[in-house]
Amino acid sequence: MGLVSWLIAIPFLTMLVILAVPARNWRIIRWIAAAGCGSHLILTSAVTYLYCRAMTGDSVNMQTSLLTKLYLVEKVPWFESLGIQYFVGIDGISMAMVILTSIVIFAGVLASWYVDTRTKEFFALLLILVTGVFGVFVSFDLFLFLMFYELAVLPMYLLIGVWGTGPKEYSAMKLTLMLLIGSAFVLVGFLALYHASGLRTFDLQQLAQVHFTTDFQKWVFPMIFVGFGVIGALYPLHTWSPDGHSSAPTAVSMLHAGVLMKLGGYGALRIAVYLLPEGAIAWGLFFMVLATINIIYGAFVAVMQKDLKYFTAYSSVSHCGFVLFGVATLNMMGLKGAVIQMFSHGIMTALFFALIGMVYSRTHTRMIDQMGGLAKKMPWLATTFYIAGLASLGLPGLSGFVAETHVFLGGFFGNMWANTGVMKALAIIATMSIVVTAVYVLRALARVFYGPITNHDFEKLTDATLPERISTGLLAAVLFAVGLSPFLFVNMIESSLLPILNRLYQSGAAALTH
Amino acid sequence: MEQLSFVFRNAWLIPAIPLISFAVLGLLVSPISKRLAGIIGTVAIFISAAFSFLLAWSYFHSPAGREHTALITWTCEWLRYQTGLTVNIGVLVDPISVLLMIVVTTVSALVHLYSIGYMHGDEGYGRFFTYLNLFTFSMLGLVVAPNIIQMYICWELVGVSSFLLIGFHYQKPAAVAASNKAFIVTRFADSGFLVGILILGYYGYRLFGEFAPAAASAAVKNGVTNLQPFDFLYLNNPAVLAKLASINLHVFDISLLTAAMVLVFMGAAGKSAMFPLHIWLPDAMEGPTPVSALIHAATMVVAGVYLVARLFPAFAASGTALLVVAYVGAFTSIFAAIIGITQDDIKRVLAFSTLSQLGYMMLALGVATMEHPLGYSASMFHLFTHAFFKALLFLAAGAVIHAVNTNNIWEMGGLAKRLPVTHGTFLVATLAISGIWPFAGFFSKDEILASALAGGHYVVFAVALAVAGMTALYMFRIYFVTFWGKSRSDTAGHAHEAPVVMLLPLVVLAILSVVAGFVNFSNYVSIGEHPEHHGINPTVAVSATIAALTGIILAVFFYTGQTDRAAAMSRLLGRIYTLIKQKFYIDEIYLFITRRILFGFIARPFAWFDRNVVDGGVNLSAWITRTTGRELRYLQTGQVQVYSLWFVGGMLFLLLVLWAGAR
Amino acid sequence: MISDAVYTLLFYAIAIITIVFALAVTMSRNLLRAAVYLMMVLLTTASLYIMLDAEFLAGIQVLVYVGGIVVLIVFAVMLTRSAEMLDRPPLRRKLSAGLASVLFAAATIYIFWTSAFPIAQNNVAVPPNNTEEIGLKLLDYGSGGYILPFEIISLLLLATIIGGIVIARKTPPPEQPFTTGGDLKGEADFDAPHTQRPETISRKHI
Amino acid sequence: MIESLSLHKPHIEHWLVLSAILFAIGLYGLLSRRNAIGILMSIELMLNSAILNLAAFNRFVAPASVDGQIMALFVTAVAAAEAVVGMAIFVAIFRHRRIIDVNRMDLMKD
Repeated sequence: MGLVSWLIAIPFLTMLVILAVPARNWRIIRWIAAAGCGSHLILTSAVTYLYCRAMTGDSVNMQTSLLTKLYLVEKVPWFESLGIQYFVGIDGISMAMVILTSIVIFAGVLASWYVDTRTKEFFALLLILVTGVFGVFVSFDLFLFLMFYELAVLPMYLLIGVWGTGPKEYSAMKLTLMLLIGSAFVLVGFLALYHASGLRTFDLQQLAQVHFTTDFQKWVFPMIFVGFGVIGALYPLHTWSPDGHSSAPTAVSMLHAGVLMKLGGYGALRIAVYLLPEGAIAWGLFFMVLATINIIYGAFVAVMQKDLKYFTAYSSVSHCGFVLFGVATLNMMGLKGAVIQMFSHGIMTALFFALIGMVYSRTHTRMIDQMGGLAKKMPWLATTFYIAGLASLGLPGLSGFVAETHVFLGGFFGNMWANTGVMKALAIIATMSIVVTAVYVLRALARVFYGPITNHDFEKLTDATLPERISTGLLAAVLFAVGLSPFLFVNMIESSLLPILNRLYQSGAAALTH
Repeated sequence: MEQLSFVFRNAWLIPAIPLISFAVLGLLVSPISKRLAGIIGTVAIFISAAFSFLLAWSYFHSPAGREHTALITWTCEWLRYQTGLTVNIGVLVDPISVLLMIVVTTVSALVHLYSIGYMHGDEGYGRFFTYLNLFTFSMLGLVVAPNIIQMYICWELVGVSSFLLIGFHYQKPAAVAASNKAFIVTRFADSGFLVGILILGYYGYRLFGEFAPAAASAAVKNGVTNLQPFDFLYLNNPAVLAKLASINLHVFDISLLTAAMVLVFMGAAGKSAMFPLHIWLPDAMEGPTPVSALIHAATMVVAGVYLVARLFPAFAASGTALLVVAYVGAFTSIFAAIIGITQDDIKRVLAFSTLSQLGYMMLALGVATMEHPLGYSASMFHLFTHAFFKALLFLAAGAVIHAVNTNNIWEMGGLAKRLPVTHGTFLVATLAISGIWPFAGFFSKDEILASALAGGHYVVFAVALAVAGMTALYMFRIYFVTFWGKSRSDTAGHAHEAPVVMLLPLVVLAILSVVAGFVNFSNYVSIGEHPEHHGINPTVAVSATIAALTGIILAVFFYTGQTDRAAAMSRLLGRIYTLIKQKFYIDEIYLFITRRILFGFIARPFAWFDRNVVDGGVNLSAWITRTTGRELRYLQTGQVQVYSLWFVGGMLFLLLVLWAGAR
Repeated sequence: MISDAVYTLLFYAIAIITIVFALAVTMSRNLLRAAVYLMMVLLTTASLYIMLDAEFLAGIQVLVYVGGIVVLIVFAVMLTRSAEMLDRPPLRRKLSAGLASVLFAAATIYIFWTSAFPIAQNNVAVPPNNTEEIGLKLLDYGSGGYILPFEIISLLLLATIIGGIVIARKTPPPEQPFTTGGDLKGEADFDAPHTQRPETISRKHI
Repeated sequence: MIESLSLHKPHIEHWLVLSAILFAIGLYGLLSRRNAIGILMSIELMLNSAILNLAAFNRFVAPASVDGQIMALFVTAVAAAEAVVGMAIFVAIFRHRRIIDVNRMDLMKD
């Protein structure tokens, strides 16, 4: 069993260990979960190191390659008659996403330190979910991909339905149904690819060598893109997200907004754009318009929100728009920006939800109007909240800025297929969102943390405990790390984006001559 | 290129020292010992200041300094957007960056020193110094930026430090509101700046292949081996600018360069609080007074002026953009001066005075050209002198506020005897800002007026002259009301002089306010190939002095002795007085636009639409499914026999199908 | 020849009797009578088996069906007092059921009548040791043996016996009709999420 | 007459038609009876017709083997098992709810 399989296996094994522990020992269970995720973090660091060491030598060879260079590959036939195989590996995009997930789940476990209702089941489901997420990010077989994808979506229903707040059953049902409808689209698209390729294989790398006909690409691309768009909160399929996030328990919101929503962007980039470049070229501008609507619309709706979680959820809708926008630009900067934004938003929004959970557990309200002056009582939480907020409004020095400038530049630079004037206009419109973001973030945070303490009950509140500090401190540190030294991160993903672009240019050039 | 000396090679230390100090204070010291935090922070800035003086001395005595050429003394790759579009952070040393480094570190060091006394006993003492260090770092990073992206990054960072410091007393709702307002307004301006950067970056990148070889060979003497499209050295290249200016945008019939530069100026106007983006600066006075002195008078607000100066060749290449700069500057300067006469809060008067002086600097830049760069030098000169006397005014005002615990000048009075040092230094600064010989303001103002006249901008000249008079009027108004006459409140009657640690910076700044004017400035700071040397022009000097004296005499007439001439005057003006006093209701207009139009007509309908239409659509589909299911479930009678009947029927139907198929 | 004629006559006679009794089974209003008619059907069918040279089967039919199942049915009728309640199905149901069964019969008969079955040519040669053969085959574990299904059937019957006893034994009074007897006390805390705040986080650190 | 009778000795079709008629009658009972025990009896009828089918096929298609009869035995056993469990269930239901009418046994509908 190779390192990449261990990436998937560790959360799963941790879950098995948790299942073996009696439910009354819930304090031990959370330690097991933390230990499992901590060791995963260490393994991820090791894999990152191995990847970076191997990649630096190879990146030159990638300039014209159509296939992404995979490392630590494991390939075992599974259902040979159907061409399904267990095919996992790591490339730059996967690496970034695995790092993100590993960090978020570790922070998420620490942020759920005080879950004392059915702790065993909670952590077990959380770890199943994260097993699925890791599986998605490292699998290069479409069937395996979809299997892990479903594995990641389904525990969400229970996690929200059992441990959630508010109209949790409604939200859980809505979320699950919408995501499953999305994955149904994806499944149909995958089967179409399987069928049309004529290779009887789900192997992504083999499919990437197939040239699908233009008409085929034109109808399959939107299907897969929309399917992934549902989980990536593509307008107008985003409405599961505010309800789902606001009902979900803290760690689930963190994972969901932080990682699961990234599956959408990841799938759209890795599968839809990569395999169906002509479809992407044909539909690029359309999805770019939708993404721009996402950005602006999400920001404006967030202005009016009164509940902190709804507020963050709509801000997520806006920020996920940047991911889709970046993907739709179909150029190096845009794609890179999309990946960085996935990472950055993942960390940032996980931090947001962690903090909201911590504040809620103290104040027992999430209504912005009912809070005030909390910075006095909880300086740590206020500081980290402001760090997340500033990252969200794209402050340089934090990761959001790097991602957003990439995306803006990507949109502004345009590509050779779509009307660059329109793309520039969309990029400028998207740029305007940084103002609206500043308005809603600062207004809400000032209302919650600044000013005099409005409620006498708040006088007794305390600041973050040690696990909470580790959790939020880790996430905030990552925001700074990416924001201050983006070169480390950007170089890691750049070479893996080249095959996608090469394939685009290859078939795009053909499309132009038509 | 000759080997750079030690000082140049290590110029990066100037911004780095405050950064390190910030990190150390924020993470380690501040939670442990507040007292130590203040000392470390202050010492760090003093070291940085000493280093910048050393750098200035070395630079102006080097061949590069004598020729006003820029040197990139240190650089490293920070972010590669794509091949050929890389951001290299670095340290740019040229006359204006050296000048700004001196101003920033000096004022910052003195303000740090002052804050040790001023903030004594405040519970956020350690936090305050942490933020001040962050600000100093960001401002220095902005000053030394060799490319527009680093400029933008530090631009935002000074914005956020300003935000943190305005809202320093975060339990005061007014401070919180002011900090949000400051950040959001400048953010709005920055979005324009960012779009401007996008335009410049994009077209710069497109043209890079064409112009890079020439520009790169020109840049080698500046110490740049890897020129990038975002670098100022490239963006200010005349050939590139000529090309950009020749592309028509086809939208407002302006050139691409004009559009880009106007957008960049929007950012500059936001930071430098030009009309109509000035509204945040008066409110920013809610921050602690040292902050007002450092950020909102001497350094951060001049970042906009600095940006225009930094991209001056680009502005000059697009004449339209430069005219916009000139007229916005001129308008702001008179607009703010008019409001300044009516305000009662001592810090707000100083804020409007800052606005007015910033407008002065902008208009000076606007009237300069590459061929006649006198305005450029004048603007930088005024920036230099203004930093000292305005910081002094704020710090002195801070000492007064410290003593009497109020900002309202009508609750002061008679403080001259009680606060002799403060009074003396305040008077020096007031004379300096009013432009009385031999104080620093006289020289820089004189140069600005002369450049406006020489450039043929007579309207601008007239405005500037009027503003000079008004400056004297409102400054002497607060001077007389605060320090002369009788005490108008108990606290004013029992005021005590501030501690030495606060007075020392006042005295140093007062000395600087006197001597700064005698620097032969345009020798050091100029642009273009024909630096203009300016002697005192008798016409300009005399008219400016007459204007200033008129202002002082009016102030004496209205505000000395126990007269109610001022009140009578305001009654005489009636509505107009109210209009000015309410700052022309600009804030209310903004509130109307944001609350009513943006929130009411965009955000609220969007939110409604999302909950009811988009989400409603989802719920509708769910409802349809559920209803269909509920209706169909009557097929499920729960009776096995009915099911078997269906079963048999189905089987028969299948048989029929098979039979029909077989035939 | 004469035996063939008798055979034919017997077949039709028994067939008609069987059909009549079968109709009586389904149409009789009194269930007790229906049970008796059912017994008659089973007996006549047993005689049909004999005509098919399946004597052992006929014997089993009489023993198991008539001796076992019919008796069971009679008990059930009595236990549920079904005999006292006349079974009068509504006309609509009778019509639809009749239509369905007539159509079914028509379809089946049509198929049977039009199909060509692979009839063995020497259809008279039935081995005389039929019963012995059955016994051997049932217990044969070689190829073509039925030992495994036989054992499975015996297991099924065992399960049936136990199931029958469990279901029909005396149950607690209707106040707690469906208690399974499982004890949930060990998990009692799991079953009270509604008594606490949903996102429960202990408050000791607050 | 005797000759014609002997010539029309029932063939496999006749046996199958008889079993089909019996099956259809059982089906009618299954669909129309309201009493659960009545339904069970109808099912017995249908099973019986199935056994008849098996026996007939055994006799005409493969007279040398006894496989059809063995199948019939198994069906008998299953029928017996089914009858036992069915009766037990109906008796239990009757004890609980005092009903034997299948029209009223519809708790699972809701």
